[in-house]
Amino acid sequence: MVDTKRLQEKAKEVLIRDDVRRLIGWKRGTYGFEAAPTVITDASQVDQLIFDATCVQNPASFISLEEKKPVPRGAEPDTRKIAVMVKGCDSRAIVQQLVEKAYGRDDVIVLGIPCRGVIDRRKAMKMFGDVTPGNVSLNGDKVAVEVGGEKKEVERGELLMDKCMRCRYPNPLVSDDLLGEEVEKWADDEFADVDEFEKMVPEEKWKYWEEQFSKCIRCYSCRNVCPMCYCVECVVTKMKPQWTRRSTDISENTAYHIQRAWHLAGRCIECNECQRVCPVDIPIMTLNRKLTRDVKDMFEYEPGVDAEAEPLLACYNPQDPEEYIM
Amino acid sequence: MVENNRPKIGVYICHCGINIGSVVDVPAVVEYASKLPGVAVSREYTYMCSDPGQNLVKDDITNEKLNRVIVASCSPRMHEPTFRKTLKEAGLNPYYLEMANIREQCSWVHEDKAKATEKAKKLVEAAVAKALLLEALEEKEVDVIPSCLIIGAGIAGIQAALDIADAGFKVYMVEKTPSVGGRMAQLDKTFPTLDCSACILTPKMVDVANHPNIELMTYSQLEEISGFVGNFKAKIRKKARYVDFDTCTGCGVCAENCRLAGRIPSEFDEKIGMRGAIYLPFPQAVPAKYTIDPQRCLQLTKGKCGKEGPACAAACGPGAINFEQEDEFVEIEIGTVIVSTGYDVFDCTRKPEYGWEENDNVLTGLEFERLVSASGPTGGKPILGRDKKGEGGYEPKKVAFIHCVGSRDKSVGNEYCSRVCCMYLAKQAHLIRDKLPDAEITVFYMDVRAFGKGFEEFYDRVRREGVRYVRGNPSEIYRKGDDHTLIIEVEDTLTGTPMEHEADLVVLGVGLEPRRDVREIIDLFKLSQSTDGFFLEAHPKLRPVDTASDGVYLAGCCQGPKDIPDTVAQAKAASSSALILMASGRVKVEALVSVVSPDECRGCGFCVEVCPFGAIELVEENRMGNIVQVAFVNEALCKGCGSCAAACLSGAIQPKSFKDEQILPQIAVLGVRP
Amino acid sequence: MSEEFEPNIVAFLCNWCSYAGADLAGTSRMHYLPNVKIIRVMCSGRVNPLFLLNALQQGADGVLISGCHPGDCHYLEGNYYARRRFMLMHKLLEHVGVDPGRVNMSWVSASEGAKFADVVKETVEKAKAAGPMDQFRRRQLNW
Amino acid sequence: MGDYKFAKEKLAEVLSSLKDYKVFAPVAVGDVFRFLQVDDPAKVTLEFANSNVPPKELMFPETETLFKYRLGQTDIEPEVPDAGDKRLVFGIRPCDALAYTIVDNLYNWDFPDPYYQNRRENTTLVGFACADPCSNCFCPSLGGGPASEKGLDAIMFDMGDTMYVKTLTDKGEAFAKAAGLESAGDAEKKAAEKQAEEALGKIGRSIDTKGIPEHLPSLYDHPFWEQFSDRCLSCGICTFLCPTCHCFDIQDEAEGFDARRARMWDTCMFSEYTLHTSGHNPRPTRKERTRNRISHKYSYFPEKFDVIACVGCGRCINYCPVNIDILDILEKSKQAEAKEAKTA
Repeated sequence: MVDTKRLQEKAKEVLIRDDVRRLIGWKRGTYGFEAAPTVITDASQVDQLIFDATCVQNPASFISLEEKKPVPRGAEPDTRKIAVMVKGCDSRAIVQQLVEKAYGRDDVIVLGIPCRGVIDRRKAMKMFGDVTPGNVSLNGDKVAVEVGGEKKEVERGELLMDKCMRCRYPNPLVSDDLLGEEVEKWADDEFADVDEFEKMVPEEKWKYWEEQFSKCIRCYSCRNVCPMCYCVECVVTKMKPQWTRRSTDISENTAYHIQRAWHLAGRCIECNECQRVCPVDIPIMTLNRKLTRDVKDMFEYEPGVDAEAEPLLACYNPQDPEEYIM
Repeated sequence: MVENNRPKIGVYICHCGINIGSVVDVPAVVEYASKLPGVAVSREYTYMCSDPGQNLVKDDITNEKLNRVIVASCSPRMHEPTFRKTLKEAGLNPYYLEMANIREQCSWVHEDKAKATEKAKKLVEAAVAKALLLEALEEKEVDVIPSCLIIGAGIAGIQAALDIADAGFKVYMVEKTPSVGGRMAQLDKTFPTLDCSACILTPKMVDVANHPNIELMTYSQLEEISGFVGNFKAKIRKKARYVDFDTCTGCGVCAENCRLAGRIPSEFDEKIGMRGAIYLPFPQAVPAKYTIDPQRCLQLTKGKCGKEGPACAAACGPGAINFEQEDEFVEIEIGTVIVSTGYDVFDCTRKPEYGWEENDNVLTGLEFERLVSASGPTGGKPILGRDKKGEGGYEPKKVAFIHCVGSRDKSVGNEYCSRVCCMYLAKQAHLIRDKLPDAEITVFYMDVRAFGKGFEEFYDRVRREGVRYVRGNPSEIYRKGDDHTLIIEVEDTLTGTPMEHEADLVVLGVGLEPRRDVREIIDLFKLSQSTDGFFLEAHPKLRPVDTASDGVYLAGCCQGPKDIPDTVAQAKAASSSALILMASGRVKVEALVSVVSPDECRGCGFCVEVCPFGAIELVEENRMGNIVQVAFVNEALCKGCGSCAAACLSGAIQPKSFKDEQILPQIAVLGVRP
Repeated sequence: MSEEFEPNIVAFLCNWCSYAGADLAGTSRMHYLPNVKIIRVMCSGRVNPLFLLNALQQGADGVLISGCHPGDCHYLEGNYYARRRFMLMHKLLEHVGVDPGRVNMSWVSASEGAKFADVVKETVEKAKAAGPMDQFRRRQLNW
Repeated sequence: MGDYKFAKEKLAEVLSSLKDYKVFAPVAVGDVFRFLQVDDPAKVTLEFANSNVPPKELMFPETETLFKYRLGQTDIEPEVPDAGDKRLVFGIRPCDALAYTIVDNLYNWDFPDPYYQNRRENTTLVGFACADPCSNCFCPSLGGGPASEKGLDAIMFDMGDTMYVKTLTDKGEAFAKAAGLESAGDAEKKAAEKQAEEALGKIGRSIDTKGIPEHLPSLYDHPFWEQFSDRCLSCGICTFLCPTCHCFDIQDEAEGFDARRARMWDTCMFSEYTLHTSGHNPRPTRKERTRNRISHKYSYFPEKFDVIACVGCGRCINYCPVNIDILDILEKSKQAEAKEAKTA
């Protein structure tokens, strides 16, 4: 795991540089099983930084969330770098953002963190109840959690995010500094969940999604947390033309979710944030993973692994599959 | 943006005589349209495209102050330009027109009148929905570079070149082979007039070479072409001849001395005649400059020719031969292009049952032309089976001609009729009769199509000359015994009697096919092909020499089988089309181009990657003091395909007249189930 | 339903090949079903796959994109992009339970009037088999 | 008023006996609870901490048609729904009932909003006291409590096998009659009071709201907001799931040429919320928006209506994906203010 001291020293080192504007990392949450992402601008704040299995959020999401404030006439825009701490999965977001020219490689300082998995709040609360744990640590296939003073050890799979149990990139794919020993990849992604889902006939699939989409309150958290969603104006909320209506019903909600998934085709880097943040537990990744799998099978393409790659839907291969085309 | 004045739409439903009216209940559609929002006028008329029809629109624009017009009639591909003009003449921006296709895509394809009418209503409603959001567009013009590139120097290319050059415009003529002339130069006589092909062609060949306005590039190939109508850029590869073009006098001593003289099958003679590694394709070749075949020349392939080095070089007085010569590249700018790349004859190996490959007395029509041509290997004498030295051989006694070889034949994938075989076989039968008065001549045919001027008369004459026409389509041709007698298995379909017909010369009436290398041109120009594989014209009736790419025209057999007069006529049509552009000197460029809304652009560059024309680039934009990258469209290069819009995630780039906000309302109308 | 269900199909045709092909079907008087309503776009590459979603949402029982054959795009590459996008949207819609028979694409050249008629036939048949599309149709009545 | 009870296993019966009411009760989809109109009483559950989506949507729907029209039409009649229906919300938590009383101020302020008012007046609220408050509940700090009766017509207590029902108004009585509840005795009453006390003791978090409304405005330009806003996603969770947030947007939606005007939930956390047509946005960044959310609840609203627009249900804390914790903000605001005071 990562030594907090080293992490904080590194952060200080970066923040005192005068070409760095801010640093995005994690700090202890006010309650429960999740840390809080934090944006700090001053070396004096580094002691709040942590990294452990509660650091589930993807800091790369916050790079583009920062508004470009209007620059007063005469003044120079602040072009200083942003430093960002990333786990393996998070780092794919950086790679893909580079592919899509969200910013230049020199605009960010990437502090990579080899990761052994992070906790799924929902699983944890089912297991331990509505509590705030003490120390949380990962050793081998076990996770040790302190709850109400006593230390409990559970199988990794019972507590970690599903994404971690099929993680192919525990080590950052891009980083200027690696804060810790690279860890060994322990899993692979066979997309068994997608295959399983596809066993259903259309009617069953729709029945499933109808129930899920009806819950949606269109808070757009899934969109806003997505590190790949940073359009100036999102088509979903656009008024001219109005692709999707703001009103909530099964039709608009479905349209919204399909649009969201579509816009991530060949772009989703599977950080799972969209699904994590959903206040009404819509299994959003089920859509993304379907596309991820098909993109891989049909076009041998994987987003967020090669900063030099062409965007999937902005290139083609004359031999692309076309089995459904008359 | 739509002007402040609220949309006032005029809807005009065309009966098109009975073409629409007999199926679609036009009054009902008019009634329906009149109730749609924004519709101020809703009328019907027998022929909207007629003057009175157009005047109807013009008057309403003036009197009713219409600011949108919808014509529901035939395909916009047919009359959109017509009605755009109408609007313009009435002082309304032509892009305030929207058409509903209720003929080709409604009345002509649906039988159920009620349903057709319902559909027509919906199509009109969709047009209204879109019209509400139409925008005025500006038509821009660009200068046309007053020069033309002609690809292929057969009779079509030659004729087009001469016409354009005579009109005083520059022509760049690119020919793949060492000489101009093409297929016509290979022919002996032409039907039905029996003029000597060479005699009428060679003067034109010479003119092309000498014309001050024509820059002739033989043994050359088009490598790249870019740009747009009026402003193309082309890159041409002048292949090395290994003979200095200016020094060579064309005397021919080199060829006589070539160690491989008479050892290499001559393409011009359809490989029944021979040439050397350094050669002139044929005596009248233009330019009369020798060329070394780099695939065969010993010096070029083996790096060594005999002990004392290349004999040709030694023999060449002026010392024109240069083995170090390399391909040259020429870049030119032209305003128009004429494609006249011609055809190939059917490849008989695809019909093995006719034994063309194994029997040297089974010839294709074109081989026969060389055989009987005075400039051919036998000096025009119909002698077969000569040895290498050209000694011996025999005159055929029984000659058979077979129609429709590789034409009208699904089994080889050619359903079409090649249009020339009937007549050239008749001509060839006549030539044999001429040269061998006692020969027994039989023609096996499916039908005889003698449709052209003087054709039927000629066909008649040939039959009267004692040429026997048997209606039947041979199933097999094979050699009997070891002499050169051939057996033709065929059924006389008129009498129903099967027969084994004997012959010692069989001529296959091979059809015309797209050139084997047609892909090269297609990839360069993005021309489309019709089902027969020949180039597709912009409209089968009304734009027979235009292509889908503005400023690029077709001439000759590359567009479909033709005889010489038709080819020449089409060449003249193509040249005048090109001349219209060059003479006017200006051309409208696409008004339907893409526009970027910089405030919505996130600068991801997807559109840049997608654009096939390199029309989009990322440029710096000052967004409230922050410098950001946004897409920018070069309107001269943009063709308005809209691929960028589908690639853009935020809808920041949109093709005019096909914007999301203009298409979605159409979907909204048409999507709702009636 | 008392009478037989007549599906409503929205088709997006590229101007140069498929729309011309549809016109040819007309000029050659090849009869096909009136269920298909055509929206003309300049290139199949213009068709934002979200148009398909939108059409289904509006209540179309089937959708069709048609463009030039691969390699013949009037704009060189548009149909290649269209193909990629379509293949993925097809999969995505299938995943939420939209009957795959509703979502169609075809290559129809300017000379393939007959093929266009066949494509229409097939598209309508598939949509018929799938039945009325009301999974996530916009329902005015609910207003 | 009266004391009643019913056996938990009879829940379905009780609900189905409420024939002349439109009944809304908590229904679970997976782990997500929401108040839905009861079509099948068997689906109703009382095994929930609180609903993910607050029952405010029963008075103030996510989307509501104001009127319909056809393009160009001029004579338009607004339609006011649910007029006259008798509605009953079964199992609403005290915090959410309290929230109604707060939002009422807004919808009756300059003129009564008929869409909202109709529903409020026709609705009977049968509350459900919390025996096990969540870790982020702080209702007592805002005048509520696990067994608060404010705004309720009746309140139920979970007594294991039976539910003890205490009616508080005539509406509540009417419900008890309609449901045919048997009357309860002192034993249940006492037990309930005991449970309420214990529940109160279990409340883990709190805030002293004293002085906050007056002091927040002084922090208008204070940088401390940024330590929260810098990680805000600008999503609608905290506000949509807030029982007192009541902002709406009004949009026209066209279907071909037919259209409707509808109002739908909106939130000051969206950047479009204050975006002007000109492109100017008076709340350009998440800082201003975060400040607005807190200030509106704890300063602007009380300034106008003399009550804080927060009931301490804890939803905004529970569901915020980036741990923006309103109690944390309020505490920090106090320190921030103190600092200001010193420097000043």
